[in-house]
Amino acid sequence: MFLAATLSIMTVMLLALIRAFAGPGLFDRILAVNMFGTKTVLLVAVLSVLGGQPTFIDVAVVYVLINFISIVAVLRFFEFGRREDEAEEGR
Amino acid sequence: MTLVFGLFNYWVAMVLMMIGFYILIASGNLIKKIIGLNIFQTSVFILYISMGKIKGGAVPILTEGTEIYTNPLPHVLILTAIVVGVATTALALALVVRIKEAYGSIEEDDIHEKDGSL
Amino acid sequence: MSLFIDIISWACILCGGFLGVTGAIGLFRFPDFYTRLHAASITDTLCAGLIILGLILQAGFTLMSLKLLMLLGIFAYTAPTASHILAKTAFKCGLKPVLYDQKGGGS
Amino acid sequence: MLVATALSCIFVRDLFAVIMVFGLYSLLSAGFFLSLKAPDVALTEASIGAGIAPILMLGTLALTRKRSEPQPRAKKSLRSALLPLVVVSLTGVALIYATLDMPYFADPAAPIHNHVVPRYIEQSGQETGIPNIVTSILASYRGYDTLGEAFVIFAAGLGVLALLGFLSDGSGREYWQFEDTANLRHHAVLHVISKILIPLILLYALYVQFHGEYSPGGGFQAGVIFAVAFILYALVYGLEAAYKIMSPVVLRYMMVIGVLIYGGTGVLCLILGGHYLEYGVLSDYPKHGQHIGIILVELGVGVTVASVMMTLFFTFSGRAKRSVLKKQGVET
Repeated sequence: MFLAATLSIMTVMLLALIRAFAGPGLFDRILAVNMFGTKTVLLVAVLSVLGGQPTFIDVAVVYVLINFISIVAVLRFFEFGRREDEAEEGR
Repeated sequence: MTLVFGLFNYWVAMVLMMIGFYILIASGNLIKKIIGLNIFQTSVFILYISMGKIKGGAVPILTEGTEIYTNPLPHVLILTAIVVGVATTALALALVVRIKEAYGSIEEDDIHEKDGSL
Repeated sequence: MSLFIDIISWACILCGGFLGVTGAIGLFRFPDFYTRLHAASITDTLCAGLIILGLILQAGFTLMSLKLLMLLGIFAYTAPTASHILAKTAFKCGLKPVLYDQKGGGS
Repeated sequence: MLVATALSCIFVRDLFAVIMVFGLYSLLSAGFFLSLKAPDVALTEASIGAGIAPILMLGTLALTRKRSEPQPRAKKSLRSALLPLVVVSLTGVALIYATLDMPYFADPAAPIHNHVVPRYIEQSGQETGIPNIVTSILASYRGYDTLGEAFVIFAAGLGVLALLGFLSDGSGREYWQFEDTANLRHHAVLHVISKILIPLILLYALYVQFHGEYSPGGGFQAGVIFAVAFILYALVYGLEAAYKIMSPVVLRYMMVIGVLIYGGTGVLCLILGGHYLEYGVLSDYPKHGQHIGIILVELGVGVTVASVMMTLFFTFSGRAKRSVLKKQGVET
């Protein structure tokens, strides 16, 4: 059972990874990276509960937060780039 | 067979190190070079942490009833190395920004050309 | 009783794993960005929720399950927000969804 | 997986995608550290490699250019393409040959496990009273090293400030005093969620800081998480709002204060009659003194790291904002 949970998460991670490499557009990549991050968190959580390593949960919590923040940062970067383009066009 | 399994982690670290090295010397873009440098750095971290692993060792936090712990010394070294690594990366990126302002480009070839013409 | 909890938690974890795989296949196979986002985000939230719920049942009442609960809460907040802003920004940056038929129903 | 990610870094040309892939790579390597039973290191790598480093790189990218230039000379000469490959493979073969002499993976009899480390593992519990061996080595046994690291980070922060900061437009106002034009104000959902999330992150950072003796964590990680909370605030509400809460001037002082807390702890030990950074003299009981010393030192490290990371982010994004303003200034 433990193996089943780990394996399914691993499969998802692999698929997301392929999408991240092959993704035709940038947003596809971002989406895949985000999904990969959430799956890593789940994997860490599963390992920590079923492997009896209570300390790993801390790491999982940090992963979630960091994942969210990096997504926000990337999108902020996009908005920023758009504004810069507008400024250039307006010139 | 034991040879392969016994040294596999080190080999992965070596391969990663070489990939980072290749990016570092083969690509002309300065930001990409910095990423290569970071990959190189991470491979060194992996090498250290692999060396610290002991078979059946527990997480290095003292608890009742555990005998074997993973070697904590490499952990300490790498912990600080990561933070210092990001600080130096930031410094390198700042330099890249200044180079862009001075030369108008972050491609190595362009920079060389401009240097030659000066 | 403990057997009962075990069964429920394993069912949760397995359902979660199954949903995750479904979402990943969707991410892999769907034609354009918005459908992929749909597949990924919907299954992702439920999958994470189910797996963590199963883990909480496994862990019992400890500090660990409290932290897992916190993880669940953060998940419930961040994952939909992330997909929301992703879709919004993508739309603003001019990425158009693929429209299939005359009714104008984007899949 | 790790190798594949790194390989893809070579082939992906779009710089933005490279940075995303690099973030993935850091996350993967953090998972690898975790599987090798190194939660402290994984925590650091996750928060720095996947959080701070890509954000800084994105900032640089915003300042330079979005895409790696489509190479004008599509066909490089064969020599320039092959030479790096040859050099790299030669070095690689040499290094792999060298690993043949190394002890096998996870071998308990390897020399690295048999010198100072057993003493740390056996004695640190009694000498410092702190369960997390990594923390006690970091702050106590290897205190000088960590002091050095803190100074290196401080120096890097100063270097970036010297290269990019301290800007003014001639009217005496510094770059951060301009009005902000670009923020994510119009994302209402993000706004609300961040308002809920940021206190949570700060609380968690404090937990990592002060619970670092019992679970993975400590000054370095806590500092980074703390900084990340403020970076999120700045990203969502705009730089202007963030400067009102945490002014760059205050941050510059905090950088210094953090290092001074660390150094001052050492001097305090000297005054009380011990050696430099010998915490035993801080209290009547040596163990208690060790505890106080380690907490103080971790606090110093945390303050330094947090303020340096925030300074780095503010400097980069302030610079980016300034370049936009310049363009708009030309326009009007």
